[in-house]
Amino acid sequence: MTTYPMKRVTIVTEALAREAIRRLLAEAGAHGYTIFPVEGAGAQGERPADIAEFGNIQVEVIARPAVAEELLGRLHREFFPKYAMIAYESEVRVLRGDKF
Amino acid sequence: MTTYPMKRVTIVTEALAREAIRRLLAEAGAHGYTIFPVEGAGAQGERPADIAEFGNIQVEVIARPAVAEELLGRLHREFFPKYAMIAYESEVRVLRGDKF
Amino acid sequence: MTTYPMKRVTIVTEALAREAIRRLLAEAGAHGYTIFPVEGAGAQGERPADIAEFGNIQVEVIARPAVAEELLGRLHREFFPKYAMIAYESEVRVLRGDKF
Amino acid sequence: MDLSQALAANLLSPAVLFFLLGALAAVARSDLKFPEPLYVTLTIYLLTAIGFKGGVAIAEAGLSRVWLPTLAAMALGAVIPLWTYPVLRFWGRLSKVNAAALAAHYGSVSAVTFIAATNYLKAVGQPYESYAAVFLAVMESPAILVGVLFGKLGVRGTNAGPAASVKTVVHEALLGRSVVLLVGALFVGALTGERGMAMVEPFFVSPFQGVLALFLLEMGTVAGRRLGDLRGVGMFLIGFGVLAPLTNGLLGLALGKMVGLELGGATLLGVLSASASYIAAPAAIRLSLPEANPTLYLTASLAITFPFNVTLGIPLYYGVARWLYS
Amino acid sequence: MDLSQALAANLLSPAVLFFLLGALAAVARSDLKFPEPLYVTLTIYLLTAIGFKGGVAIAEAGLSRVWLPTLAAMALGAVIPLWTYPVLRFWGRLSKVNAAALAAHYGSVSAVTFIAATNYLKAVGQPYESYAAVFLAVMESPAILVGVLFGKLGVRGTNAGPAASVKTVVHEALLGRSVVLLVGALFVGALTGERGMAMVEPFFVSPFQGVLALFLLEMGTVAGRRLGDLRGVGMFLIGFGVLAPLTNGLLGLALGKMVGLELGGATLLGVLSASASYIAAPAAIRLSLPEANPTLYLTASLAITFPFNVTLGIPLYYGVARWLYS
Amino acid sequence: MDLSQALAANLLSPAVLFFLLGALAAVARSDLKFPEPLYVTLTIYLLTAIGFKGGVAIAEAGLSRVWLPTLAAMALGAVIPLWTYPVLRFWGRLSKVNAAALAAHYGSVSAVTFIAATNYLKAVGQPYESYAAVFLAVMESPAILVGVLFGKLGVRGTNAGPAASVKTVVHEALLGRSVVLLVGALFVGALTGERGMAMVEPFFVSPFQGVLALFLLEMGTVAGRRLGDLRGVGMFLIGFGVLAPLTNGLLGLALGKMVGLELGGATLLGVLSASASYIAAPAAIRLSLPEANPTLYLTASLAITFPFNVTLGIPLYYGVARWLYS
Ligand SMILES: Nc1ncnc2c1ncn2[C@@H]1O[C@H](COP(=O)(O)O)[C@@H](O)[C@H]1O
Ligand SMILES: Nc1ncnc2c1ncn2[C@@H]1O[C@H](COP(=O)(O)O)[C@@H](O)[C@H]1O
Ligand SMILES: Nc1ncnc2c1ncn2[C@@H]1O[C@H](COP(=O)(O)O)[C@@H](O)[C@H]1O
Ligand code: NA
Ligand code: NA
Ligand code: NA
Repeated sequence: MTTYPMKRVTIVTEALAREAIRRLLAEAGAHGYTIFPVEGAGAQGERPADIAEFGNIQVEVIARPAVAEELLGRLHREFFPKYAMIAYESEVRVLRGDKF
Repeated sequence: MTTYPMKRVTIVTEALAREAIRRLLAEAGAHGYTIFPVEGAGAQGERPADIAEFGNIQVEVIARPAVAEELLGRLHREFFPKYAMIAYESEVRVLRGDKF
Repeated sequence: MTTYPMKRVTIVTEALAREAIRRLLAEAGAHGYTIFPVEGAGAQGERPADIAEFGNIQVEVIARPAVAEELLGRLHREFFPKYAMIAYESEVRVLRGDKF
Repeated sequence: MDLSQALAANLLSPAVLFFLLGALAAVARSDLKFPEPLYVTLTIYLLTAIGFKGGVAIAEAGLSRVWLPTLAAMALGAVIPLWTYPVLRFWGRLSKVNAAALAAHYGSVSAVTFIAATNYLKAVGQPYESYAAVFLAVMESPAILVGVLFGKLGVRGTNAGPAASVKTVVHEALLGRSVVLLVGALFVGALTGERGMAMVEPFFVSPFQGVLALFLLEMGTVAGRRLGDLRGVGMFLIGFGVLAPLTNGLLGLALGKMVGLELGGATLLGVLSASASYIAAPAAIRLSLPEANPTLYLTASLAITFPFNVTLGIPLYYGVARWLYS
Repeated sequence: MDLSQALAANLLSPAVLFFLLGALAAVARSDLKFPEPLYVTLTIYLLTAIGFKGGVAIAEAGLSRVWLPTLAAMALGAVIPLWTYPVLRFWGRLSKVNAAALAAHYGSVSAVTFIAATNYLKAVGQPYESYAAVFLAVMESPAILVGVLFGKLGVRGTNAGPAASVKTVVHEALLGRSVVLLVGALFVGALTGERGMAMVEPFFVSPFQGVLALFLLEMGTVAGRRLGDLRGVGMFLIGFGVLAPLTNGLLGLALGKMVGLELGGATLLGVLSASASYIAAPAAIRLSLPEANPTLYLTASLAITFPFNVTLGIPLYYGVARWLYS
Repeated sequence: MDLSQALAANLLSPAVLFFLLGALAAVARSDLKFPEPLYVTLTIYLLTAIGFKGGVAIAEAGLSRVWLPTLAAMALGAVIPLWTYPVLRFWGRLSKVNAAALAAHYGSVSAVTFIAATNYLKAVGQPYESYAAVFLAVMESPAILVGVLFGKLGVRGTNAGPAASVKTVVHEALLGRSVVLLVGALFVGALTGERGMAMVEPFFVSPFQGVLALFLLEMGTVAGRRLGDLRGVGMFLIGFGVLAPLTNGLLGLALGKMVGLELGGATLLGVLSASASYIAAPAAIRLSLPEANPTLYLTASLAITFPFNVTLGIPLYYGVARWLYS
């Protein structure tokens, strides 16, 4: 199978940031996303997720490198100062490169 | 620790494809899988996941490169025309290489 | 954006191992973790996750290579003989390298 | 009670109003959304409750009164695809597999529509054969099997890919969650009878109508979110989504009268016949005919037929039944 | 009944004891935790039930008796931030955006506190205007809008980033889950009246107090887990978390008397005024003023004001109301 | 009522029939599966309800009547591992740590089995000391602690790895979810007494039997899915899974009579003694003795002893109790 290199951007953050993240994704030109309900712990303490609003989500976005770059940049500038959050990218190879 | 290179195949698709995917995995020779209930959006619209049957799942499979290749090929030929779906692979390093 | 190379350690195991894993993470010096409720199947059969206690969790940890090495080593020695479990690592690039 | 009163009695019931509330909330893009496990829980509750009550009713009525209408209901389910398929295929110009998928949905049934109808009959004081739940139980699967058969014939030759074997489909149609719950609870009810009912009545009977109201709130949001897809399916399907239930409703009423049901029971058979499945059938069809386009069958059954039946259809079928029995 | 009896009646009710149990379990680091969907389910149930009952009560009382106190309640919500903001800003030395966020929380309301108060009144045999649920429905949003306005003025200039547009905030404040459920159920109740109530009473009314007890168990664990944050917020905020509800409670009582409410209804308006939001407001504020520090407003409203009101506040406001009306 | 009638009364109750339905569905590989949060919700409900009722009963009976049988129950739990461990070790040829794990499971108790027994006694019209819930509360932990102790002695030397410290185990055994809910609800019930009961009865009491039926449906699927593991555990363990509850049941009945319980209460103590834990004990054992093989203890307690007790055991113990008290 021919596969195409693409970036996967992963964001773990508080559930209340959900809409803000979705707007960011739309603005940055991502064509889709997948959201996981998760629990977690980090610098800002445990987030036990028994109230959806106080829990965490993980958002995974497959995107072209330029979009990923844009996403990470805006996360860093606009979101990190305000939300409990981590973000990272990794390399993946997708089927149907034109989809992303 | 000695670790062994392996492929991780990730599939995001509609929950109703679950059994079809499981049969595919068995046929392709995967030794295991992990399934996440997720929400998402993509070319085929939002999938808000309030009815399990209309929601999404993410399936992650660690497999040898040949199995991953086979999986991706069959996904492309048999599943993509019919299901809302993305699939991609990435490199991981596992403990206990003979398990996969 | 400047990003920093880091390891992502992924552990899939039975939900009852949760506290043991959390203690291990603390001891190995991980600064955070994210937990997913998942279903799965592997060498030790299907885990259909209808009772939380009998289900699976996936734990993802972003950590410096030394911590990841330590984690994998201890998982191999102490956990694999006792728990249904897989573990693997992959390369990611994070924002804010000093956070991990 | 004339038709306008019958309509008002339905439209002003808590259950239907909650349904409309849910649809409105979805249209207004509110974030109101039930967690998925709650949806499943409500389904499990409604199916076991209705099945259990039906079983107790069978124990009372005796099999001798139940078997004939039950067979008729079953046959009805299997027969509906036989007329809907050609109509969809030639008037609607749908592909074979899409026509087959839709035919399966309209031959199968919607448990919630049935339950809403029992609720309605209770509200207007119309007695009915409460073993009618057995019709619900036997009508879900036959149409799915017939529809899948049609569809398989349609895609023969291109059957590369993940479509399920016939065995899997039969398994899914007969052992899917809803059939197991409904049929299983019927048996439990029939075996325990009145004595068992006394034990679980405060759980399975008293709060039933309130639970239904809550569930219809959720179903309203689900249907409301689908409304946007109406534009994509074309006028034919919108018309079909209203005319098919009307036709099937009349079929069901007539058959009900023929096999000796009372006014209430015939109404329920009419409602079942008119209703289209939007959970069991989609799951089975997605598994066995993945080539069919889900937007078509989900929009038709969930965004057109289901709201139509729950708001206007039920009192309508009841009105016709009263005329038929007068 | 003197004050100590009033207190005992509250502290020894199952609901409050379950709340304390939950808090204790959290402090003892038990793994007791409700699954998140259960939390949402209980919320949906409590909100629709209280809204529905309120709607039925409106249908009975007639709009002419309801509109004035409702307007008063709404105004009260909008006005509370006007005094809390400057106090927080200058005595508490909080930043503009944190002061605005807290002001929004204390002007908005806690549905659970309201429900606990109706429970209490029922337990001590005090009748109340049951359309009071409409006050709850209208008091949630105004303060949030006012608070966000204050906050936006405070962060103007630095508005780079993900803060939501005013339109989004208004949408969230008016179409958030809790408002939709409450207002929607009010309408359903008002439209169906007594006849509808008869159908759903065994679900929405009879088990209500038990469900509340279970829910407060969960809220106890949530509040208990927050107790650790008390150290981080400073003495000022701890004092504010007790004195603000006392002040607002008196305001509400006085206003209730002025607009002609009976003893029971005035108590409820006092309780609403005294209560602080910990779900709707945090969600809206996190969306529109993400610069505000959640530890401050969540700890104050959830770990101080909420437990205070549920245990001591409610009987206290009731005691004062009795004195006011004697 | 002779034994066959006693058996039929149990086997034809909705709860037991739903259990069998669930097991059948699992064996037939139906996709029937409750969402996990529903499982947790039902557990929370059943435990708080049974605890609360027990607490109210204590308030009525007075501590003076309760303390002796409670101590006896506690001692019984701690003592059962003392005979099961050597039997498993030497007749069953299990490793030290597996024998210890199983001993812990059989000394501890199954709340659902207890609840099913109270249900059964209610159905056959047999009164019982309803404070018996306190026995359930105190019997869960002691055996786990004793079993873990045995196990730790067994694996000493190889204690590299993630096994928990004694402190963690004690914490888990005493502050695990089920103990907190049960003991906590007992206290709430004891403090609020009849007055509190009046408030929450329609939630905690009336629908109880129906909820139990639904829960046993789920437990049936869980147990049914485990049936396949029976082949793996060997004949010895299958025999043990039936004979151990019979032996322990007799022990409990005899002890109950000795400490002055009535027929009903002694039956319940027998049932508790006969039951094996499949939630609390596995969780604690997995944490503290991860070397033990879960297939052994889960299959024995969940796929053998639990179904045996729920279907045949309960009426059997009751039959023996009647003979003992006649
Ligand atoms: N090192 C890490 N590995 C994996 N997830 C993390 C890590 N650090 C933080 N997280 C996740 O990101 C969320 C926010 O992190 P923080 O802002 O550090 O509290 C946490 O609740 C975790 O779910
Ligand atoms: N670019 C993307 N990044 C992450 N997930 C995606 C992306 N595109 C699609 N998905 C996921 O795949 C599902 C099906 O995609 P689609 O067929 O494009 O609708 C969506 O519902 C998402 O969960
Ligand atoms: N090849 C695999 N790919 C993805 N997940 C796996 C794989 N093998 C095992 N797992 C996960 O790890 C859990 C434990 O694996 P095992 O010990 O092999 O039963 C399974 O229940 C799965 O969730
Ligand atoms: Na039909
Ligand atoms: Na307030
Ligand atoms: Na026992």
